Amino acid sequence: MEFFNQITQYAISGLSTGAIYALIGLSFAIIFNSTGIINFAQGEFVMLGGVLAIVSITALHLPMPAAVAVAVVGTTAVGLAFERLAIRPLKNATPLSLIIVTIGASILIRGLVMLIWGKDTKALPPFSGDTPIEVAGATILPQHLWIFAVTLLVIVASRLFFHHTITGKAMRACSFNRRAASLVGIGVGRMVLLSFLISSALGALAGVIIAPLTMTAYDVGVMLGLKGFCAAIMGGMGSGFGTVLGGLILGVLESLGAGLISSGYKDAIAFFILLLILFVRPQGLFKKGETDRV
Amino acid sequence: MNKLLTTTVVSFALTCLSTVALAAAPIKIGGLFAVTGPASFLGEPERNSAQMVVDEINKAGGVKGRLLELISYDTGGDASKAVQLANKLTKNDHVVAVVGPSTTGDAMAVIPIFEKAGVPLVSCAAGIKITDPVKKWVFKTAQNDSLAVARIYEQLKKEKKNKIALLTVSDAFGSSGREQLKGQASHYGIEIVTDETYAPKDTDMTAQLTKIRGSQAQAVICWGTNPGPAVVARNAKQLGLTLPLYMSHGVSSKKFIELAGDAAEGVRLPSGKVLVAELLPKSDRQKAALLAYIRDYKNHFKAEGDHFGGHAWDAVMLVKNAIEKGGDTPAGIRSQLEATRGFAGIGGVFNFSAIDHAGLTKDAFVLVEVKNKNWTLVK
Amino acid sequence: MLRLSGIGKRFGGLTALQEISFRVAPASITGIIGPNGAGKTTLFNIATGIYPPTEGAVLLEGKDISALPPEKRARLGLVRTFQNIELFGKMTVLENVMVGLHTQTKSGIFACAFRMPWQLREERSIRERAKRWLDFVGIAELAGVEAGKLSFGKGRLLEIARALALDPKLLLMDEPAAGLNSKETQELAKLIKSIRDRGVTVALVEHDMDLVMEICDSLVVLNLGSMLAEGTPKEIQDNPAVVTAYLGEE
Amino acid sequence: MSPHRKLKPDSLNPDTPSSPQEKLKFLVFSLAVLAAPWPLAGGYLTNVLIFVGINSMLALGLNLLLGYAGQISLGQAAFFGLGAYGSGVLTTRFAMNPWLAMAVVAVSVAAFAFAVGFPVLRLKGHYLAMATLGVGVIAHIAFNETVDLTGGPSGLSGIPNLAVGSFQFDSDLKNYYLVWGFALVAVLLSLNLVDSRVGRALRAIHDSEVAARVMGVNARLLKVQVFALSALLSALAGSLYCHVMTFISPTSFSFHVSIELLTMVVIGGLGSVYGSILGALLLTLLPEMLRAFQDFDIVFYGLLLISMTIYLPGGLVRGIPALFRRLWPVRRSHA
Repeated sequence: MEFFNQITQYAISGLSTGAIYALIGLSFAIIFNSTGIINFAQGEFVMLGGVLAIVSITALHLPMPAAVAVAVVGTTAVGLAFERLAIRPLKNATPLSLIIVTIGASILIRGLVMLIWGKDTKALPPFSGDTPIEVAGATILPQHLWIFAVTLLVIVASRLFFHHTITGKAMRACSFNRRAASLVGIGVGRMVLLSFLISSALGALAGVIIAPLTMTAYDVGVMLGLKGFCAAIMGGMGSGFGTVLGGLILGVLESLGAGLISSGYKDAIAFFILLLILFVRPQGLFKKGETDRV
Repeated sequence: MNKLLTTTVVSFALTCLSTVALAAAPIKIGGLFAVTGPASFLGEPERNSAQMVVDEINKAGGVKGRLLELISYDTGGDASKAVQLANKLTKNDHVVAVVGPSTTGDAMAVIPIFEKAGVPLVSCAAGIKITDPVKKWVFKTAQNDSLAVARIYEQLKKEKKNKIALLTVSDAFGSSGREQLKGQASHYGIEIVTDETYAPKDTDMTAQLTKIRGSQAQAVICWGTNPGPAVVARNAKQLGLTLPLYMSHGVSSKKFIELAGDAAEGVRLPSGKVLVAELLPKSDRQKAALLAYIRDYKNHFKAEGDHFGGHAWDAVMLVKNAIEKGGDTPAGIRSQLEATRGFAGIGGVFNFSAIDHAGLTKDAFVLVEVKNKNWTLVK
Repeated sequence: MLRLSGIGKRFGGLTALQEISFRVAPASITGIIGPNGAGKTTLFNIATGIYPPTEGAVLLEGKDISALPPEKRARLGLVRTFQNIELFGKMTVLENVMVGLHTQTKSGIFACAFRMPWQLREERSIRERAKRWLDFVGIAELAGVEAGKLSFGKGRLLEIARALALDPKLLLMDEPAAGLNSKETQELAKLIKSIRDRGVTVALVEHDMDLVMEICDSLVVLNLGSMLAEGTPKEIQDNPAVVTAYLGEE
Repeated sequence: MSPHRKLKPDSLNPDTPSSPQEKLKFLVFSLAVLAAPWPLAGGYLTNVLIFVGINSMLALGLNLLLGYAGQISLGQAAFFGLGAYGSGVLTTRFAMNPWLAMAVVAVSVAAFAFAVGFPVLRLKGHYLAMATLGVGVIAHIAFNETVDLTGGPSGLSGIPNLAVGSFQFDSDLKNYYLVWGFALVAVLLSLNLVDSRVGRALRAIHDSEVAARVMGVNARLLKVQVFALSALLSALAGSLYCHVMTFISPTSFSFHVSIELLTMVVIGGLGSVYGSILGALLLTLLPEMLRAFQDFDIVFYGLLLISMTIYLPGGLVRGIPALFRRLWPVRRSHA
């Protein structure tokens, strides 16, 4: 019984961490899909969301909902500025130079946050208390429910947006074929801007809702971004369910690895399995194969 | 070619000038601190404290009428950078002694440089390897991890708890603690029933704690630095883990209580005395220094001084005392450092000798417990 | 020379090719024609091993090469050009042709890095031969230009020179006249014939019917992924099914 | 050798495998390297330049893979670390001769990369990035966790200096010539390689893998070979690093290092041997130059990365000449 309880706890812990990865993965995939950019600054958006929320509460004494709003709006503004000042000026950019620019931006954002708000780790109070909830012999915190709920909401919302609105469809068109999209009159530049807007807002949201659990500091973005990237890759860089599954799988693998095999090697185990998956399915878990056209 | 010649002439001229000017010049001390990077929680208070104490000394008229100058660099916790900067301090800045570095990794990397250059290094990092075996030019002010471990184990033995679980962070701080925890266990008749680790940037340790919950452990010892231990405390609360939770001196600052919130209640840890300076008896030899340090730090930085900063405070004071007694040459400072006896600093009462360059005993640590969001002494 | 036997290809649920079987006779020029979407390029991609057929086999000189990757087929003498010209744009024209001589040289990483004497000899020899091929197609004076800067017509010639450098037995050309003006097309016709006269078998996909009728020894007609007809240009011209297919398209 | 220059037919010298210009360039470069410590008079900059040399070898290895063959790797630090730990462990724990250890390690790391390369390099684009990143993360964790062998996060100390007979490489100046000796050989061999049958095939794969394969280039094998070669260079750099530092710890081989190497290559100039050196030089010296800004250095670093990518899209090696041309336009005779 105890062993069974342990396994459920591992699974539930894994799922809740995985949901965080999934959310970040989604924000990765949105930019990738409409621009082909792997945004290495994505983790920084997450960090910025958390830090801004905390600062709003501790320094500006705002109530929680207002703090969340400030965090999301502030981060989105940074995301838009980033697109305008760093991405747009790159003419004929190669995927590599885009990567370097986003690396530069991530260093810059991290540095600025460090200078303005210091290096200390900060904690955000949980949204609805921290009385543990028991689920099938395992315990989670109310904040985990928030994470699950927001992840679910984001999936539904992005599904609706990308499949049932003109703008969303236009963004998808850009991801399939940018030239064709621009030929039929879609403003590709505007779509890129929009994708940065959505993605940074989403990243900030993720940052805010995880901050009560994981706490935050200027340097947490790298690791979170990395895990989100993995989730997105696993899901085949789609902006939907695949990425979420990818994130959940990663989280559960880590948790089970830590609990059952070795906590020291848990990331290595997770990555090893991800590698095996990639070797068997080079296109990610949830994407159909494509063939080169010549 | 022409340019080369100019460079040579200019640098030669500069060298001459600086030699001439030396007589009136301040005494240069080097500082190597990990002000940025993952160890900034050490490096920042250390650099601040070092700068503060140098300023205070200068305000009070300097050392034997000469001012001190602190030339401090940020290693970022990166060993290669630390090596470059150690070279810069010894070869370009010609400092007479160096305080720092902050981390054991940086310290181990730069030790050969100071040994070769013949410049005393007073390390602020805790690793036992730094001064064991004794190296001619290397001293340290941070308490050995082994002393902190001994403090915890003594308490556990007193409470007859002999089965424990370890949860250590997989960085230099955690692995050094883990080594000590495992090494000393048998000496206290303690058995380690689970030995778990977590990565420095991990955000959830429920898996490890679940495993510990399922084991025979009677107490948990977590060895890490913020924010990991705060997450551990919160996760333990989430899981309803009722075992006594011990932490390391790596989190002995108010920050931990702030981060862990309610979950910090009841957590125990060994700490330098700076945390509980007010609570110490008047007879304590360190009390005066501790209160002065806390007061100065608050004045300078509007923040609470912690015992990491204390390591740098001790280091600078030790060097200053050595200069007062032995002059401003590296060799003179070294021999006076080695001769230091009974120096009551922040980290403890230092007694260096030819066979001991760490100079502290386990009295340097007190065991504290969090009660009502504040530190109390465990008797 | 080349035999395709019962080739079929499906992409997901879409059938691109089915039951394609024909032979290309040695030292001939075979034209493969058909309306857009007939599956001509797909057939070339299967013949050269860029993707595997769903069914059927590709035989070169009687040997089944269906399972071989493109590079192995190239070594056996099966080479192609591309519809949209796939040059190595950042390399010089001469270097492009020298890549074509890759299979005829052996130096490995170490021989190249250490500039072994035999590697230098090899290098000199292929440089000479590459220049001769440029000469053959008539762009020798562009040897040092970056290939990406060539005009479309010159690029086409370079691609042919590069393919010829492999010393192929069979050269597949995917729409060689596309994008060329009439004068260039005339020169191309001459060039293709001279290639055939050197003993190289040629198969080409082409839309320019004048060119096809002028140079091809035999023709294969595809429509909607199936074989429609096969025969000499004369026979094809008179074939009513072919006429309907083409007219139907318009 | 730089394939990116705007070329008039006459400027490439297609007639000689190694044009006299290239030889002269290498000679000047070597002399500059040999003479560099002299004006520095043994100051700490000599020490910094040692690390420039090590980084140059690493960047060069990555550039062969990324700039020439067009295959991204976010896990180069793994091979660097394997080289360093291989040499460190063999010489401290098993008292092996350092030179022998270096050779053994270089060959084993290359063999390891060769084996790993087959499945990994089948992947493309961001999947390849992810897989190589995974290799890097796993290696980094292994360095941390195999405490008995590597000393774990506290590091491995007491690694001997290299020596030839009784001549110890125990000073900055000696190490400078040691490291740059290796680096120069690596540069020369790389220059040879990229202008050869193999180099052309690599560049061909970069431009169009399909066309290269149709030309008979065994792209899959060649990619794995160059992956192994870049691992070999990284491992050698790692061995040198551990003997120069005499102390190593896992932080020197983390994900950040892989990213920094990528930055060096792109900022220096993709597909250019000298570009790798320039990138290594700039990004190793940059923190030194930015030290004056204290805590602001990280902000400037980020800003520089962004603006250099925007304004010097071809990297330093192409950007600097272009800048000169723009500042001092020379009347050029157009053919």
